[in-house]
Amino acid sequence: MKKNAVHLSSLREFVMLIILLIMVGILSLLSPAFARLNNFINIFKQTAINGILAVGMGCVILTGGFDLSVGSIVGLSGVVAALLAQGNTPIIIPILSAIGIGGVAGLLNGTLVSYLGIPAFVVTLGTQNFIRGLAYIISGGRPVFGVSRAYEQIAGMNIFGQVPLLVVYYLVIVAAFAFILQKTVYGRHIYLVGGNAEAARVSGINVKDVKLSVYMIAGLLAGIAGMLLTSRTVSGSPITGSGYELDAIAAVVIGGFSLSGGVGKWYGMLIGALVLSVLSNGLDILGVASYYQYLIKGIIMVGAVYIDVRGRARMQ
Amino acid sequence: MKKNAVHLSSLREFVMLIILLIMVGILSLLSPAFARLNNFINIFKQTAINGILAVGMGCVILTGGFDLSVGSIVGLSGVVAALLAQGNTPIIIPILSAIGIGGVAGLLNGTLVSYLGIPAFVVTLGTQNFIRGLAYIISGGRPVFGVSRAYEQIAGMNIFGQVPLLVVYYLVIVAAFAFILQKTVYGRHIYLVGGNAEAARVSGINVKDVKLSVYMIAGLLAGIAGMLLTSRTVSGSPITGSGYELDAIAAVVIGGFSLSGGVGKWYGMLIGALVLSVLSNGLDILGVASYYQYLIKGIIMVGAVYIDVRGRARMQ
Amino acid sequence: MADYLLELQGITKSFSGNRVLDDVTLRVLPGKVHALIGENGAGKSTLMKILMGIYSANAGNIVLDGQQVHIGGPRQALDLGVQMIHQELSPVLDMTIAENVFAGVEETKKCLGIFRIVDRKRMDKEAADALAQVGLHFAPAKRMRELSIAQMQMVEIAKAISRKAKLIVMDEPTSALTEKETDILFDKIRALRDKGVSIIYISHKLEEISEISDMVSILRDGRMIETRPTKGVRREYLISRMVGRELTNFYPKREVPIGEVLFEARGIGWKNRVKDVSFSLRRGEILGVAGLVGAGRSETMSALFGVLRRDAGDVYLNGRKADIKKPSQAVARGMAYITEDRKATGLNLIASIKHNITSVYLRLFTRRRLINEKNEQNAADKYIQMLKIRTESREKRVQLLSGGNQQKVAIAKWLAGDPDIVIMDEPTRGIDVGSKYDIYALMGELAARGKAIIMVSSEMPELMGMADRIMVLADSRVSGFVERKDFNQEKILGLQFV
Amino acid sequence: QTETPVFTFCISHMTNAFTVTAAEAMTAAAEAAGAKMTVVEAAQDINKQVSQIEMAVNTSDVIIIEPVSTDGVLAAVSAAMEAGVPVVIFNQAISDPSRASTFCGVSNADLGYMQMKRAIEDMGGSGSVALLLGPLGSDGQLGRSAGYKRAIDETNGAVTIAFEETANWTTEEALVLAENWLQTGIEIDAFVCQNDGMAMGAVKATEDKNLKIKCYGLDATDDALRAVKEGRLELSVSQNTEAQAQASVDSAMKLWAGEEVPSEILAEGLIIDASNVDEFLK
Ligand SMILES: Nc1ncnc2c1ncn2[C@@H]1O[C@H](COP(=O)(O)OP(=O)(O)OP(=O)(O)O)[C@@H](O)[C@H]1O
Ligand SMILES: Nc1ncnc2c1ncn2[C@@H]1O[C@H](COP(=O)(O)OP(=O)(O)OP(=O)(O)O)[C@@H](O)[C@H]1O
Ligand SMILES: [Mg+2]
Ligand SMILES: [Mg+2]
Repeated sequence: MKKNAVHLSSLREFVMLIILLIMVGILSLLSPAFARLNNFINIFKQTAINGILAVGMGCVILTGGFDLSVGSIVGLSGVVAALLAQGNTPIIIPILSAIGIGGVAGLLNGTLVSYLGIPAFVVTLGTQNFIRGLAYIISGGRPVFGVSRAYEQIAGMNIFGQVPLLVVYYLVIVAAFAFILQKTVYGRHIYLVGGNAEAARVSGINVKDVKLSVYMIAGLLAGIAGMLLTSRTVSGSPITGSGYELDAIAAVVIGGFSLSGGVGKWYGMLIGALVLSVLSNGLDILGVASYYQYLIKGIIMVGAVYIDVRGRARMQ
Repeated sequence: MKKNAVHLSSLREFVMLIILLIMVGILSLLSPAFARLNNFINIFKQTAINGILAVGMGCVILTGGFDLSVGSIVGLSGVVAALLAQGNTPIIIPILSAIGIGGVAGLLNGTLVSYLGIPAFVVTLGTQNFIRGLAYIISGGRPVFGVSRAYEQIAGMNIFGQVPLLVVYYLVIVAAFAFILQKTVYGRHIYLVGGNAEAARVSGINVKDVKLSVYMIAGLLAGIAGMLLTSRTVSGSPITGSGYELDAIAAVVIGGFSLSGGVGKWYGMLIGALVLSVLSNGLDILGVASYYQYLIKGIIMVGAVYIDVRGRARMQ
Repeated sequence: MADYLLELQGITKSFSGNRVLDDVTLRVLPGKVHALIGENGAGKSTLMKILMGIYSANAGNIVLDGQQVHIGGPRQALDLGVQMIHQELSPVLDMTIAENVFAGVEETKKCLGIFRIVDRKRMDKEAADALAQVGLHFAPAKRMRELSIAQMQMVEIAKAISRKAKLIVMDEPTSALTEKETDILFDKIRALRDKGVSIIYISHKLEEISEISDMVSILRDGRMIETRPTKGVRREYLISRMVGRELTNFYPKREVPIGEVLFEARGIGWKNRVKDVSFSLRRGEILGVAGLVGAGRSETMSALFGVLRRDAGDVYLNGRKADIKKPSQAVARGMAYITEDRKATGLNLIASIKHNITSVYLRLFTRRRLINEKNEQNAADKYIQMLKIRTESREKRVQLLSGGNQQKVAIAKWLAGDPDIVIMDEPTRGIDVGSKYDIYALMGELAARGKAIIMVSSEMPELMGMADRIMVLADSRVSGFVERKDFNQEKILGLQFV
Repeated sequence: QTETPVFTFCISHMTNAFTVTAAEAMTAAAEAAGAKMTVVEAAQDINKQVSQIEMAVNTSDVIIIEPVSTDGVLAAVSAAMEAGVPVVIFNQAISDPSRASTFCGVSNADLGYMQMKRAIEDMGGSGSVALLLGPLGSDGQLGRSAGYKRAIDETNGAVTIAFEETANWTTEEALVLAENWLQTGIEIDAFVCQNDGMAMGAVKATEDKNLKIKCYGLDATDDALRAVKEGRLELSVSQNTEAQAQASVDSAMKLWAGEEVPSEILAEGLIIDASNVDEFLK
């Protein structure tokens, strides 16, 4: 009986995974090109950037926060990385700079939200503008090209023949955060803060620091995403990343996270991001006209989450 | 003593108004062109569309919801209005069609959120895509022009010599919602539902209907905004309105609304929207280079809300 | 007899396959106070929520005034003249008292002949009257957030009794009240009863049952055990029917040697709500804290623990000044604080019982710095058993537990770390007699192990039964201390009114 | 009138190489002509641009507009003209050119036609192309797509469109789309892209797959020209931004002085490929 309950309850958690698999199944039936191994690799490649952002966003949202600035951080760190990755500069310099920029931006967000008590929406909308402005100023508004071959390899290289490093980074990051969220005290504190910040504070958790830290994480991961995107597109553009924050939020929300905080599992971030890119990839491959892609995406997004919500409720 | 307390507390509510006035003061000192009467009229004209959306968004946010689809509704209703406002068609037809589209879209959002229990973020992101797709399909992806002169007059005309009708509509809408939110039972219920949905439910309030209705309101107002924008720009384009939802959210959040619902005053929506357009207008008039505008906007947005938050806390 | 006001017939209710009400029948006479008692999780609140249309029953009928009714939601119940004071308070914190009192039944007036607008003036006035009826003298425009739990409870009471009703359900209305407020409430109940209104009265305070009720029904494990007139029934009998065992000694006070001073507060102040509070606490001692609602007891505790930022005074641990400015420092120094408001500051309602229990001392459940699932489960199971938390699974969300069981989780999470100094603010709020006994026994055991306890309580018998010494607060100040040997109700009450 | 003329340049946005170059060229030309130039950008929002035009009526002698939407600005343009402030339309003609004082720009349809024409020639007159478009419904996209259609229609069906989709001017979206299309195995003989940024995305996707598919860009940005030089990009089409800007400022100066100006000054598009790229590489 008890065993059975556990069984059902874990199934319930995986409704969205099942929906994802059904989507993959249907698309495979509709198009043989979709079902090829290297297309699946493609999908993971295309998920990587948004997926990495979704991990950071997921942490922020778990605490009940919100980060609208990650797209701008991608832009700024990407531009700076591209500027520094010219010629023979050792690639560690652009890499660390991009990550550093992300970290500083995250620290700024975190401090404003956590220590000055300004609403996260306003803070990150403000820094979204601010950081985007910096990206324009530094790049002069133009894309930066001429990234070195070595730098291009960071995201471009494959290992084991077929597996792109980009995908490896992504999965490593997901694994790391699965571990952090599930196994560490810090990870648990993130959930507790999101569930009831005041209760967490009274329980001796340093709520301000936890809140600050998740913005740091989101910033750092956005810096990494910007750096990887620069490598992948062999260029850095100051407009890159605008709107990415919404994609990242969409991914985690589809993955079952609640915007009010405290609810969400690590695999939700992965599955949510994959749902979005499988949909895009599938519709592109099927050659669905772009206007209809909008319609279909809208319907499937709502439909999938509806089934998920219902499915969970049913199995209770 | 009591009088004094009321006095202070109402002052506290108006910190953002004071910030706005200070901004206006500084900009007037910096540029005589800013301080001209017709520039102030301009600012209101410029605020109208976002301001109308902010009113709808404000109602949704008061219930603890979120509406990402209003920008798309502006696009769709604008396109349809433009298509119907050709030649000698009586202008009532495009007007009602635009508003009707907004209402239907709002009803859809409201039903999905309220009766099917799908998270508002997902629903409205889905309908954002869906409705945008419809706008593309209906318009064939092209802007629609050839709008009749009569239709152009809807937003284009001035009354009392200088006052644009567009501004009049805006202020009438704000006034109507000030009345609804402050004076009617329904308005109270919006606050109660946002403040504590469970408490509202046990008090016998039909929470589902209240939630549904605010999406309707947001949709209807977005329809009106789309219709007015079409008149103002004498054309309807399927891309119009993308990103407007964020501006509307920004306006109400700057105006002191809490994204978790239940908190926010009608004048907050007005002041928040004005802060944003005064800033844009002022920086443009001063000729601040666009990249630096991003920086400045980011800083002022966060700074203003910080002062507001602090100021309120101080006066408690 | 067809002249019952209300008949709940054969009500059955399951939550995800777990049956919490099994063929329950309850009949309430008009103009009577009908008590409903039972252990935590017995199904009392659930039954009442079914009556209010908040849950729908799997089987059974509701008959009101001899007519079978369908109650699909709170609106219908309210329209039928059934009011309820909910156990889990549900105020809208950011709205005013008047707005809360009139939620859903706003008064309106005509405006410009066409619009119906809310009549704020009238509501403010009537709200003020309703508050005055229960002895509250707040401005109706005051925000709910600014009230203490007890005051909110009084507002809820004012709200329910100011409305037209033929039946009022009161689900543990006094759990956060002192005797003074309880007396006010009872006067109101009697007046209502005399006007022919029926009351269903749920409480774990059995003295109240005999004092106020005409009939009493006992619910155990979701089944109706017995309904009988209250007159002449012995408390011990009710307990044995409720709990299924005899309970004679309510306060298992253990005589333990009182040791050296462990904790000292000197001149604690916070705004004008806590003024110059000083006291010391010894190992093995249980210090009771008494006072009226709003006397500043809870705020004093919060200031000691660093939840509120003190603006005067220091605390000393083992004779040394301790730097406690925030709760994390207090926790690190072996202090624990079971807060008064479990929902706002005690529990993470959306998390499981297990995660709540391990939330404070998470490090104890780690192995090589990683959370150890097994350890967590063991701890959760241990406390579920020890405090008799009624649940199907340790993974159940705390939100879904009954009120008393939630309170037990709020206590368990602090016990899990074996703290030296335990501050308990209304620790037995909403807890049934049987479990109270267990908690008192636990306190005794802690004291015997040389721990020190501060127990804030509005229940005088509890304080007098368990404390070694009682500190009385009045108007934000310490008005006196009473030693156990001098305990006497009048004396303590007297100090409260200084 | 004041001593120095005051111009406002209302630009649709300042976020890609073309618009940035345009703004810079415009400012430089104005400075050389002794005029004060304020540049305001509308972040691709028509409502905002209309507001900016309304504002500029109060603050400037001549308004130069690079329209967000060729129809959406009409009412504002008329209002400015009625208020006695001349309007120069820059780069893209508005749908009723008679409402403004003059138009200095190019024809997007011609640029698109020119680009597609070369792609078709390179394919030997038949084959299938994949199109990466600007934001759907934007004027650049509509004009250039119209040019593509004209060139493709002329082949009487010998050239087909394998795929077309918007990449919103961005490299990364273009990269993803190109990857997905190449995945399908459907034959693609050329990627024709409405700007250079997207063309670079297509180049990257083909190179990643070790395919030799020709890619065509537009705007003649520095990096695209470098790619042309390296043989990775087939060509880019220059729309001669500096010349357009110069013509706009010249017209504005004349309008300010009350002189007559022609109703239209068109700049010619120019194909830059391996044969002439050295002349343009800085
Ligand atoms: N929504 C729900 N989902 C699942 N279980 C529930 C839900 N509501 C109540 N229960 C369970 O039903 C049982 C009865 O709860 P109820 O709140 O009626 O108890 P109670 O008699 O009021 O107890 P208390 O004295 O502690 O208030 C409890 O075991 C509780 O966990
Ligand atoms: N006279 C008052 N004026 C303003 N606020 C008051 C007043 N009395 C009480 N309060 C509010 O009530 C609370 C103080 O009560 P507190 O919880 O400290 O007292 P308590 O002795 O623990 O009583 P309770 O039984 O209500 O918990 C605070 O939230 C305070 O703001
Ligand atoms: Mg109960
Ligand atoms: Mg208290």
